[in-house]
Amino acid sequence: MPAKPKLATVWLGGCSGCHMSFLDLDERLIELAALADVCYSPIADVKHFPEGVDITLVEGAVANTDHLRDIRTIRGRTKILVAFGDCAVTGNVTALRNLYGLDEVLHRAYNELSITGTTPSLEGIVPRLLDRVLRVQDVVAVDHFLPGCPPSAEAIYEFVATLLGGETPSREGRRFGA
Amino acid sequence: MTAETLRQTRDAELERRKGIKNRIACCTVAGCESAGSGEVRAALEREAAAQGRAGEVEVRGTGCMGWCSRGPLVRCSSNDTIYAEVTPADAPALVSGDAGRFEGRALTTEHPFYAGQRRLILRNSGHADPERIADYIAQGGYQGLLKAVTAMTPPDIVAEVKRSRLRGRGGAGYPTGLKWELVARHPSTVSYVVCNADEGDPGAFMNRSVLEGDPHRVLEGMAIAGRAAGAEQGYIYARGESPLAIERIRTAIEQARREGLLGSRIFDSNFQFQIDLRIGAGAYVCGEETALIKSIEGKRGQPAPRPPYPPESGLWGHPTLINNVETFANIPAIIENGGDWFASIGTASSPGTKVFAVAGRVQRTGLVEVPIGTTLRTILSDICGGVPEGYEFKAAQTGGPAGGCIPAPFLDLPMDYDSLTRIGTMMGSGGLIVMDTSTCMVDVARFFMEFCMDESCGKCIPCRAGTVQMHSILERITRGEGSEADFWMLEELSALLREASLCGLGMAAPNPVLSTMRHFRGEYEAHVREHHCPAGHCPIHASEEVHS
Amino acid sequence: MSVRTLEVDGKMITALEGQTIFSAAWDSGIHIPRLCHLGGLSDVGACRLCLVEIEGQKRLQPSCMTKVAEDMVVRTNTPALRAHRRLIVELLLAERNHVCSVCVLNGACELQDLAAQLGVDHVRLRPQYPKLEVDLSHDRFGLDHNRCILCTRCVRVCDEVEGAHTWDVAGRGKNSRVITDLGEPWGESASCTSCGKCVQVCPTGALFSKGKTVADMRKDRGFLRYIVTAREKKLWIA
Amino acid sequence: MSLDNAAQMTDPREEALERAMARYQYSGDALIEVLHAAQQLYGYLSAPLLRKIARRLMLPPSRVLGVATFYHLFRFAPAQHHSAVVCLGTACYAAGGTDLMATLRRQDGDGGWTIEAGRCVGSCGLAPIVIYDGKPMSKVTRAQLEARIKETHDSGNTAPDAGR
Repeated sequence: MPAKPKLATVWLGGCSGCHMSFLDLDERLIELAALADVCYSPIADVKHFPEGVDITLVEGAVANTDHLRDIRTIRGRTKILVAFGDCAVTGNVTALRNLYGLDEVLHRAYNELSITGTTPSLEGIVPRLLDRVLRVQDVVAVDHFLPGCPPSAEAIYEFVATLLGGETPSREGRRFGA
Repeated sequence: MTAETLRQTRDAELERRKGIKNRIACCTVAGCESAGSGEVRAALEREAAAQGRAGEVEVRGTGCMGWCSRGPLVRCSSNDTIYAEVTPADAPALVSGDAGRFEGRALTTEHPFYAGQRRLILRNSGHADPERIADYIAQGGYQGLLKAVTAMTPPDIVAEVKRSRLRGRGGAGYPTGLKWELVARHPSTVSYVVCNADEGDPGAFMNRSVLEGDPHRVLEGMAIAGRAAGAEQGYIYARGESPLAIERIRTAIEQARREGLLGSRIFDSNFQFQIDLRIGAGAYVCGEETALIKSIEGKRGQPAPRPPYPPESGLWGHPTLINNVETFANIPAIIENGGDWFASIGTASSPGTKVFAVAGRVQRTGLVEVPIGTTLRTILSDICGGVPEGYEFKAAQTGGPAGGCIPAPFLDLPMDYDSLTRIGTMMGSGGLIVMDTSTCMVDVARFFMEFCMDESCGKCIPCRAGTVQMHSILERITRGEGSEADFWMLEELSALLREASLCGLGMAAPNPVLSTMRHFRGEYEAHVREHHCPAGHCPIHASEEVHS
Repeated sequence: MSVRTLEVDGKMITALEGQTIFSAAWDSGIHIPRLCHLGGLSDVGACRLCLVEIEGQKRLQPSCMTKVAEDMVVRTNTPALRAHRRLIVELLLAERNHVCSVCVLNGACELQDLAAQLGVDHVRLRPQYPKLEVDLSHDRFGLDHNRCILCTRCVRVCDEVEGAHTWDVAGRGKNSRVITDLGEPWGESASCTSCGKCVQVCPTGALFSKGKTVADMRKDRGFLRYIVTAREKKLWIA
Repeated sequence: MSLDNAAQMTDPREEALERAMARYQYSGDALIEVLHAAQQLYGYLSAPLLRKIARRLMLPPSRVLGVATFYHLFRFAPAQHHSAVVCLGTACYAAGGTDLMATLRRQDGDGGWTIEAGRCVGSCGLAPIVIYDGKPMSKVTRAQLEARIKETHDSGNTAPDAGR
């Protein structure tokens, strides 16, 4: 019996809602586990993104320098890369700051609305935010798109099962937002 | 006015001129005005008085004499010579007839710039004062209208225009006679004649020069159209950016009304025709006929889907005959000399002459009128003196933002509607801009796309949002940040704009991109693959890893 | 009234003389996509989504403004038309800030529906991220320019049905914006009757009722047919 | 007495605008002509002016603003002391118009300038062209333009007569 395909999920600049929806698969997670080997995920305790991954679901937009580095590594180690959820596909809420620019948003958050009144400098401690939030497709090639905020558990199951079956998921009927 | 008074006016003016030894005509059109022709004219007038020759020397304004880059131009009738780069200091010599000081600045009709041209539209330039109706009449003006009103029926006029095979000079080249016939045959009792003088292509000033230099020719053409189409009201829609042209049209309309050449009972007939001026306010899209109609009606100049076409439903829903300035300017001579005469000039499928506004990297720039079908090489090398020393020809751009470029291998292409369309550009209204090897063709495409983006009316999505996207892709490429995917995205957007836009502006907006991609694909690839601008124009910096 | 027979997507259908291709096709169950057209309002042919191929015609024609003719052969759903429609939807999504997840009309938006129906699962074009205003000055309604697609349904319903002509479009090209009166805040508009028709006909979440939260709003256009039919047939005149 | 004086002190421009509207029989079709007239009289189209035109021509205010903002020649704020229009038609663009534009923008440190890009002014043979305070400058070089700007600054930055 050939080895099961390797499935990974990653979480970049997003709210983790797509992963919550993924967990909503409930007992179907067991069915999925029968079809694929979940080799890397924020919900599994794995430190490094492995080589030779068949399918990776990427939640979230590319918002900081760590995301930028990680998505390139992930792309290099993945056969089929899926932009998973609206933040990965469109930028969504994560990219709302592109309307104002990074400085304006930080100033509003830390100088106007916080009690400290200053923007903290955490150089070297947390990754630097990019000037503009990018969609995954702006940085690396994306093979499939699964929009939704979040995509429903049903949509995720059908999409992943189709990919695992070696088929191309249909594009019609996918929906941004609800 | 009657046939008799028209003749009398003409004879009186010719008689008056007999006493004048030298008629000095100063170009008073935009190009020479910028170069100071106003001061020259004033100096000439002063000098004529000072030398006591006011009776024998007459100083007048006149229309564009063509070689705008050497303006101000002044023509002396005594020796049929045009003097270039005239300054007020030249006035005494011009008035006294001392040609000695004009070494290298005296141009006769034998000069290659003039010898190679055939001037029908511009024939009065240098000869008539655009502000005097008597000058126009003395040159044979309003004879076409006289004939159309007194000796022809409306169907005769339409037949004559059809026989001439004149094609609309606004760009697309639709047969003028067919358009006239549609309006003339329409059963509606109310119809309109509209002159599209909203020439807005950057680098095009043919129509404006005609209006500034010979406005009565256009009025006469319109009145003949009114007679043919059964219309009693005409409108000239002029660009608000051309104050001089507006002034000249106003004056000409006023004069024609006073002389009874506009108004009721023209030439003692039942034909009546009025012309009113409408002034645009800075919207290129108003050159599109349905948008122009909206603008005359006092609305946002947004195009409407065609059909219905204006000959069926135009101004206030009535049949409307719309032609551009140069088309109307061709009409008087066609009526006077016959359609067959006109059809014998130019090529079989595109008869007549075309005025080109030549600009850019050639020795002589300005207005050039040649028979249609003259090769680009003849215009650029023989008439315009070729590309200056030290520069190398790369391409000529025609048709403005709706057109494309003609690269060196096509220099022997005849300049007619169909040949230009075949190689992916168009005649347009006559802008002809010469580019040398230091011009980047990707940047040229970006420049025209920016123009279309700024001028898009915003009504239909493909044009409003598509020009923005195409412009941003082209900008990325000129910054050296383009990708291979940008090529097919440009092509896909081009197809959408061409096929799905509501009006001609959106449909034609991709043309400069498609044309430069067709003839200069290598330049695009160099920007994208090698981050290098072969013309050395685009400031491409060492590419960063992420461009956000 | 006489009847015309024509072929649409290989199917013979009948239509009344004077009917548009769009309406005849819908009557026969062929649903051509659209955003600017709305039954009961005049047509402008601006969104270009309802373009169709007509045999013998070089150019694509807006089906909402093209009348049926005898023996006309129309194709409404060719691969080329589908490609154009997808790209038009992508252009709209990239033009302004349509963030479906935080929209009152999430789940009932015509633009969102259309993207799903046409298979637009992502936008290949760069989002423009224009900085646009949200006008909350009106007591009962809000205007979010981020979600406006400039279909001008609000302009037309206000002019043609309500008769107030509060709305119009100002600026041009990419700078076009819907405005009320002289561009003052909606709440200060002297001509607005607060009838709310504009809100109901708006295809997206650009015009909305205040107090609605994300995915909370649903629009009802039933009133249009009711008013327009009554007017046409003079039903309410004694 | 003061009341009578106030009545006599009506703005002559109002009368002129009224005449312009009367010339077109207060027809809504003449909106663009009336806007031209109003701008010529007042220099720009203020909100009260637009409201008045709307009322007199019996047009909805939104329609009047919609038309006025569609066309680039209409202004909605007073013009600055000095104006420069850099032609960016094809010939002028190719001859370095953008560079002249950048030069002007750099010099406009203190504001006080209306700097605009113009479409073709029809003098392509003399490219590049700058209309400086209403007067055309032809075959302009950056150095010439800088000298001209310096001249303007040195002369005390007063409002010029030309172009008004």
